[in-house]
Amino acid sequence: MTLMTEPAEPASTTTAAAAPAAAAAGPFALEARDVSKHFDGVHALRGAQLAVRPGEIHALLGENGAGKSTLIKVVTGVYAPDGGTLVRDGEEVQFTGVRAANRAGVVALYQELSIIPSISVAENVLLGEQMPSRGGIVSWRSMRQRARVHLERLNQRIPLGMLAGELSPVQQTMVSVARALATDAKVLILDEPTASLTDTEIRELFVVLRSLRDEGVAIVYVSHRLEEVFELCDRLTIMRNGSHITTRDVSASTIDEVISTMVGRDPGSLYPDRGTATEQVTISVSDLQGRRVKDVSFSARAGEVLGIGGLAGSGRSELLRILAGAQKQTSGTITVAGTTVSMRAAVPQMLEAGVALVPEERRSQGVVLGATIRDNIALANIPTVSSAGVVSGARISTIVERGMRDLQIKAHSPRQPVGELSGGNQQKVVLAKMLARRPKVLLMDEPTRGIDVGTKAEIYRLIRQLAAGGTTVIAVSSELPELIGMSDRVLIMHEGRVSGEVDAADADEEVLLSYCYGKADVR
Amino acid sequence: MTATPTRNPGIEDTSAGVLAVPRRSLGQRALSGGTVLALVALVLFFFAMRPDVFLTFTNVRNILYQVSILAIIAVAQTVVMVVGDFDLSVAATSSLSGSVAGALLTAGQSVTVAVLAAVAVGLAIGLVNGLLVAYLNLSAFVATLASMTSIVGAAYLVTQGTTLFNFPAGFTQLGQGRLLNIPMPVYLAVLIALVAWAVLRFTTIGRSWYAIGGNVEVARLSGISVRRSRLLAFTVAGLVAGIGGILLAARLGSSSAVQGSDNLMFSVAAVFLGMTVIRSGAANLGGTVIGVAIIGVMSNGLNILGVNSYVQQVVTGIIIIAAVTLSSLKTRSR
Amino acid sequence: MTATPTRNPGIEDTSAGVLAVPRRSLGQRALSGGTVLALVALVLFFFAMRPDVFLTFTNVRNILYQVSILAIIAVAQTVVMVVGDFDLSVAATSSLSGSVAGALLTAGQSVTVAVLAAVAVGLAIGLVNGLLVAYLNLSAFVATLASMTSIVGAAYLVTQGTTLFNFPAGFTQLGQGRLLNIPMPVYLAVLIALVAWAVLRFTTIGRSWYAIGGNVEVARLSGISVRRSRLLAFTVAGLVAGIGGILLAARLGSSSAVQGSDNLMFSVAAVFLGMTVIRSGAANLGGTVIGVAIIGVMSNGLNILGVNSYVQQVVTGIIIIAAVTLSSLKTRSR
Amino acid sequence: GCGGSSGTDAGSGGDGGSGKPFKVIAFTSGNQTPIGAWWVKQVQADAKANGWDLTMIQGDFDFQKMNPQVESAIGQGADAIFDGYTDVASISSIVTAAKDSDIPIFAVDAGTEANDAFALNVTSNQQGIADQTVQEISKQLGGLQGKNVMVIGHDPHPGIRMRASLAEAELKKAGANIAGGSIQKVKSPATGRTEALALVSDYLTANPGGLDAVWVGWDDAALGAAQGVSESGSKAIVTGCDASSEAIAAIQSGTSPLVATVEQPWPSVNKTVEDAILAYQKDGTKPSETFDAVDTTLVTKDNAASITPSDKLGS
Ligand SMILES: Nc1ncnc2c1ncn2[C@@H]1O[C@H](COP(=O)(O)OP(=O)(O)OP(=O)(O)O)[C@@H](O)[C@H]1O
Ligand SMILES: Nc1ncnc2c1ncn2[C@@H]1O[C@H](COP(=O)(O)OP(=O)(O)OP(=O)(O)O)[C@@H](O)[C@H]1O
Ligand SMILES: O[C@@H]1[C@H](O)[C@H](O)CO[C@H]1O
Ligand SMILES: [Mg+2]
Ligand SMILES: [Mg+2]
Repeated sequence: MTLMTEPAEPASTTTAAAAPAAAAAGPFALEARDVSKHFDGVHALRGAQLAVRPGEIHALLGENGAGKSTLIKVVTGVYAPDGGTLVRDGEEVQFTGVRAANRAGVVALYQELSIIPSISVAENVLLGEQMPSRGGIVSWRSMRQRARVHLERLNQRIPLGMLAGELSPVQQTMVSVARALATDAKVLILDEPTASLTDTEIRELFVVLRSLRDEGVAIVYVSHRLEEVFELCDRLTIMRNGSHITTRDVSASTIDEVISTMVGRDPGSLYPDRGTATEQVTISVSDLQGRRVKDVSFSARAGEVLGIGGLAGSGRSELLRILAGAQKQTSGTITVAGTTVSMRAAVPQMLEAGVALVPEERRSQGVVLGATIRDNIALANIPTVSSAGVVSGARISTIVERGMRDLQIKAHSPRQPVGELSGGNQQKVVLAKMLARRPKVLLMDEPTRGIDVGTKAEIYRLIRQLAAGGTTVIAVSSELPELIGMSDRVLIMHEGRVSGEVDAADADEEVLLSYCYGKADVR
Repeated sequence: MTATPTRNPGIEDTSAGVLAVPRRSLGQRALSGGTVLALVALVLFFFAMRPDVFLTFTNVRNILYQVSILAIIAVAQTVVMVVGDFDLSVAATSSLSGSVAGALLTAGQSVTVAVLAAVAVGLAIGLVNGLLVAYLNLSAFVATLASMTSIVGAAYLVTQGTTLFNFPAGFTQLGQGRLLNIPMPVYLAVLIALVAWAVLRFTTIGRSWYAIGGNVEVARLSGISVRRSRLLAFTVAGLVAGIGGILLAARLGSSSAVQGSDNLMFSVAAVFLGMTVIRSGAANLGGTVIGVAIIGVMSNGLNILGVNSYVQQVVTGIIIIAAVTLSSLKTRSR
Repeated sequence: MTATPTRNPGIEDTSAGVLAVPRRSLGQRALSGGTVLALVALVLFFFAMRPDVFLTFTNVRNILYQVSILAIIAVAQTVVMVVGDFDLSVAATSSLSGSVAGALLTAGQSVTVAVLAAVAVGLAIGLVNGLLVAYLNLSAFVATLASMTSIVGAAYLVTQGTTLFNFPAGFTQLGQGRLLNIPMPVYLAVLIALVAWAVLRFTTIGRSWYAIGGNVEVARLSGISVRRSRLLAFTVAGLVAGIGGILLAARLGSSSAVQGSDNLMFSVAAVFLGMTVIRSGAANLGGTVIGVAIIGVMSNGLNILGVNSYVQQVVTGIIIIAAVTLSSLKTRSR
Repeated sequence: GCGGSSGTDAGSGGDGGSGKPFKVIAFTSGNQTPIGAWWVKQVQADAKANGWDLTMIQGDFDFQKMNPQVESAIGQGADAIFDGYTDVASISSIVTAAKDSDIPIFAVDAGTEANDAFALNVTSNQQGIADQTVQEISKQLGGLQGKNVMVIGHDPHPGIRMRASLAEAELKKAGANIAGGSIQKVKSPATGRTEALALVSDYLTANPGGLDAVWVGWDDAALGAAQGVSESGSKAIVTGCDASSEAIAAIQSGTSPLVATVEQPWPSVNKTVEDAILAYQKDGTKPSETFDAVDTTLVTKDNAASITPSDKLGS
């Protein structure tokens, strides 16, 4: 019963009869039935279902913490489920580990886990069983050849001998995508592959995914960017609170409907109304220079949300890091609330001056995963919860309680390790930590990366609330709709310089994009 | 350093990385006290074997006396390990401090001068280690391995390779005097451990140390002065190790270049044993104290049973493994 | 262990996180050979001081002979450190292997039996270490610290605390024989280093070790059998250390429980020195060889200059720090 | 009497009326050395024969662990303390505790000079050891004038330290040049053999033919030095001390540069000290001299066969 659309050979380029529509009727390449899994009191999965057919791209959707990543780990043998069955090509299977799953043709690209920094790009692409070898001896030559093929398929020209740790974040992600593609998987699962990619790379990825689909591969695709889902996927499954809610054709769904099913309520409008900024300048920057940042000048006012866009590597993150004191500027001046800060100011001084950063990489820069919510929030507030070098537990409790309440952080208790929270809640912890410092200027680098729509909307509302309270918010985003939707004004960077500035109210994506590519005003 | 392997020689993160948060059942929670259980088991065992001796006042005092200086060195090690580093030079530092005190006393200096100079030596070494690690970005392992080598050499020079002795009573009293029939080093060890515990728990610097140990980058972006804090951690470790060395010299009435050199291994073992006591797996003072107690009870108990010293050594290793395994069961996961 | 601090005692990652990829200028590239420069500088210095002696055939042979066994132990340490662990028991393992060989020879067994048994002992110890670390999830530091303790105890038992000697020529030739006027251990060290280099570079297991050392979690999720690979790394280390111990016994014509105990510290120092040689900062065989050479040249050179051995020890630490600092300059960033 | 802690005058050490056995606390830091191990066994056997209540404490050179144990035993009362091979410098705190409790310490090889810590300390005569070895070198080289001799010592061991400096002085006086200008120091007993080997090899490389003899303070290192000499093809001779079986075998072989070592008469020294303890047990008499350094025997090819090696003492 597993015969029908099984593709002929992994390497074959046959355009199998498997057009998306034709696939719609076939048997499943992989099925998870009634899976449950709990972690120490948290029921991550209860009655989760997933059934993917060969030759389809199947979106797996749900809010942060809905259980998508956990389900993926169960079907790839990382976790043993507490209950439920896995069926691969009609046969019940149990995977004892990732290897077993991979051997059965089930391969995943896991969320937020990408590369091994200390080894070469080529090896990263062909890690594990893919590594070309004979009798335990590795062939470096065929490794390079094959790695090149897989990267070129994604249109990536990355020197194969480079250490993966030396690549830009985008390139690192592309390398890990190439690794997933290199496996000849029959069932390929991608957990938020595009979270840190920009449009160009996303395009490349989609081309490859479509051609794999046409070869008969079953693809599971997890993303919080619903536009992508509607563009790419054939069917979708929505999960909520660890349970299966629905599975249907994408063509029979609308974005609004999907969102309300995911959230289980009407999310309302995604972006809140804009506010009115005051005339009072809180931060101004002139002729700032860094490694990549060149001659950047701008100022922002109290109550304003300033969006910063640009292509990957255009220097946006570096700009925020310099403003936050996390990286050295080589020249230029930064003035906060009328006072010029020292060139040597580091993070503590900038926090003192009223500038706080919510960094780009949540797990490595934002939170200490092993520490509790309480300890994480206390981190940035040590000076304000202590006197004469002694920390007051009571004062910590106050800010922690306030932060958890204001931001509606979902957790059993403030003593829960942050590593156990979903991505959205982790991000809220980072925010809570910084907001407790009552910054005049809040810098946010990709504030909604990997965060579901429901939580996204909450974060946009929060940004507005802060602005209404007189805070200046400077937010970097790689998603143009978000950039326009959340900001009052948008700066675009190109190769380290500010290449354009637009009022968000009448911005249009095309114009922003042309600035991103460094073109002068097209109008 | 970007391209640095993110794995961690020295601290296991075997099966559970970023993603695989271990499941914890009730049974497993109970086991998280595994190291404590190991201590209790050891005490019960030795008590059962020699009920007439093991838990007598004299013997307990004996154990305390025997581990008091190790406990002080282990406090130093704990501070550095909280920050996520190692200090391989703690024992050497204590020897050098003790040797400097001994040499000054032998040269006729006053007890005050000798003690102050020895404390200053510990402090200075800690400062140098801290500068190497925090400001020159050397790996703590290499830096303190190298400084250990130099320090031992310096201690040989100071003592001319001999054992110095014949110290004034004002000095030896620090190590041999008693209060309420309990030797001074015991009080001092308790005092130092309490102070360190309070510093780690209640002060801004203590919190900063834990934050850095949790994740340096997060700590730095949260406004913690990582360099200054690490420098301070090493400095404190040097200072405390120096004090330990003075007490050891006072306690033995002698000082030599290699005196107390096994305190290095035992201090690291104690901190590691202690790390298994708490959920987060971080170095912590309570745990260290338990670790020190395990080591002390084990060595005293085996002596009391009259176990051959070679066999003792074999057994010691096995007991350490058993204790850590017992408590690491809790974090095993697939 | 999830809650394990992600920082890395032992490997610095001070100021740069995921994003701050270090730029590398030409000048900095040159410096990334800082450790090599340090070696060259040492050689030039000693050559300048004693041009008549230092680079003569006899003296170079001398240096090679003196470091050959350390080099073998350092190979063992390198393998384990590639995987991101430590093995503190390498030197003890080599002593025990040497002692077992010595005891069997003394008991009249043939050279073959003695050598095979000693190799088996090394292998078995490596296997036990590997099981403790990979399957019982003990921290490599604690596990090998504990096993080191037990192993030394076992070596005392095997030798009964004495020095065993009077081995047949068939055995001592392994350590003292010469081929083309070069001592056997030199060839064996070169051979073992070459094999290890090839294994690390060209075999799937070698590449798995590097992947695991780079990031266990990614390695595991990529389908690498992390446990089996780590087990194998420790086993190989035990085996190689065992061979080193046999050669040391053959070279000295004697075996004792503590023989070669300084190989632990020096092997770790050599691997660390070697880690600074390459860009990724990972343990690597070429680097280790350079590290061993630095240690060998330093000690031979200082001996030749007739430097007092206490002063030598002080200087050794300083040179290690200087060498590592020199090459770590390249990765300094704020 | 049952020990100072009960306030009884220790002078009445005799076990006359009380009926309690004579209580002895014995300790050694060197139980991992062959001689230490022999001593432990010997004392245990003798104690049984003498009817002593013996507490034996062994310390592996770990004074931090050993000293409190000894002191706590002292606190519980004893009639005499017996120190085997543990230098007075390392046991200051024990000496203090013993003085406070008024219990005498009898010692084997616990310091090179007379001092008031011990009721009796018998050791070997370091001057004699230096004389015997230096004379043997002189004899074999046909005089010392202008000869190059390396002296290898180990400072932490007081015996070795003393005999090394005595030897150095004697060699100088006889007109020899001290190779390297002064005593070469081995740092760790564990690596003594390899350290001495490297010292000699490197010296001979830097100064080919630069050695006529190597004087080494103890056999383990002497064997390393001898290996260095033969590997360098030098004709130098080597002397050691301790009469270990390996050294004796080397001397007997006739092919090793090691030509002499020194036997220290530990069994008779131990007997002397035990006799003094017995005398004290009987009527409280303490030896009139608190220090004695006994003569040693030079071991060369001629008498090597008749010497009991120091590491085979009990067997
Ligand atoms: N190892 C773990 N230990 C404890 N709880 C966990 C663990 N992994 C996940 N959880 C919890 O299980 C639930 C499901 O998490 P999961 O990561 O599967 O969600 P997700 O749908 O992938 O969310 P996101 O969109 O944020 O990635 C969450 O409540 C999370 O906190
Ligand atoms: N190709 C590259 N080579 C080396 N380092 C890079 C590269 N691209 C980015 N980086 C480093 O990564 C960091 C982030 O770069 P930048 O600020 O330019 O990124 P961005 O514009 O925020 O884009 P994104 O974060 O999406 O990649 C900087 O510190 C920069 O030095
Ligand atoms: O002096 C002696 C001998 O040299 C031997 O090493 C045993 O113990 C020492 O005290
Ligand atoms: Mg997820
Ligand atoms: Mg960025």
